[in-house]
Amino acid sequence: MMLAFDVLLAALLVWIALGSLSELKLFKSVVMFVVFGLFMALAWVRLGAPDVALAEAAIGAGVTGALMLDAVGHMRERQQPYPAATARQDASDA
Amino acid sequence: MADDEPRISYVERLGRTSMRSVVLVALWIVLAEGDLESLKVGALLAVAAATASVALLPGPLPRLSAWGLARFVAFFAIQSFAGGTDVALRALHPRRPLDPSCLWYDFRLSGHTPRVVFANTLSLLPGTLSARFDGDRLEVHVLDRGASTTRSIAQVEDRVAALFGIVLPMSGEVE
Amino acid sequence: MLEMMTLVLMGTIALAVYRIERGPTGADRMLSSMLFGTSGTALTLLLGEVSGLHRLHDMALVFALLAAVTAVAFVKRAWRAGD
Amino acid sequence: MIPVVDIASTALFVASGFYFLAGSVGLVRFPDVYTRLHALTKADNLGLGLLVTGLALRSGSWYTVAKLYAIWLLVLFASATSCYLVAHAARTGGIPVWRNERP
Repeated sequence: MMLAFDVLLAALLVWIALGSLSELKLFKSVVMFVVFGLFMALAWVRLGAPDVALAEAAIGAGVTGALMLDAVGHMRERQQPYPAATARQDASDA
Repeated sequence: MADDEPRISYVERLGRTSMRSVVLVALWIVLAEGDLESLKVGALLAVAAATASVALLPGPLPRLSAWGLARFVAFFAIQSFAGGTDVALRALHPRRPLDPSCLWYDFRLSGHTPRVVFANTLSLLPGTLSARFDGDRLEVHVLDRGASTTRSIAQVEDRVAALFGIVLPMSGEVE
Repeated sequence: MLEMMTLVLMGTIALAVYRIERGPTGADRMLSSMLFGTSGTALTLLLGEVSGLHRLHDMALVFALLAAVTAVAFVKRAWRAGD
Repeated sequence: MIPVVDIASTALFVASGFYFLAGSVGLVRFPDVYTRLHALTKADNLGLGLLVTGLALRSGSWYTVAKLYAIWLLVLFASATSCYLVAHAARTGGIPVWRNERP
């Protein structure tokens, strides 16, 4: 039974990795990357390395994912002015 | 936000720090699954975290009423069952019966923390999802317009108020 | 039984990956990655039970926290309507 | 293991699997962001709660039970908060609410 789980996990990992790399929309690519980190963590668990899994989940998926989302936001800000809705929200935050 | 907080004396600061340290040490014991050996590190970290928490949030934390908490937990358990079953049946139903819309709900609760708890609870209960705050109103996305929604939202608000030991005025605009 | 459950959870996650593929908006993608907060936590707890590793409970905590962190990063930074 | 506990935890696992599956089916079938958020928050959190209860029945120590429920509480809080954040972002970003056109 766990063999079926492992095969499914490996197949999904490959699918997500391809989805992350072969994507033109940056945002979607980043979300796929975060999901890939989570799956990689599960794979480390199955490989018997829970400490590596913890590090992968925290650093690989969490921190890197948040930094990449931030980077995507900055790149958009450079390219175009903010749309009205977001600008208003920022003004109320300040 | 930090400017609005009242200035507190050193005695109060010490009292609050030690209170929160005790709570955090208990949390550490739970997280370490009873491993008292690790408490050497844990106690130190708990005191550091409590100091940081008093520095960031010097005001008194809102008090919970024990009876309100017990009733709230029971209410929450039953209602989240109802909510999960409701949404699961709608998802699996072949015709996908949905009739969503948005409505504005006027807070009767006051205070920051009770309102946040109320909005978060609402998101976890059947058919409602808090979408945004606007002054004293909350926009709620409902899954089914036909259900008597305003009444059930008001009921949730009553329970949250009881949790904090607040007595609410009667709602004037129940449909 | 526990092994069956891990397979079911994998299936739910596969459905969420499909939702990320389809979109259509950024918010849809974000909420499917939120699903990994809950399903990932559940799956980690289950794997911990299957393999008898109680240390995995800590990893479940990390999953739960990180879902919130990415959601905040998304809302504060990367969000733009109609994407 | 006591058979009653075994049967009860198995029943809880089956129920939690049902809710997880239903939540994901909702995620795929529902028409817009808000309804999908409904499916996600309610069904998945209930599923996790049932799973945690099942695991708690099997675990031998009270500390583990407390830790499992602490994890569930954290997930509840995190998912309610991030659900609000996404709904707020979608609403202020102008994603329209899907309306049922059929009578």
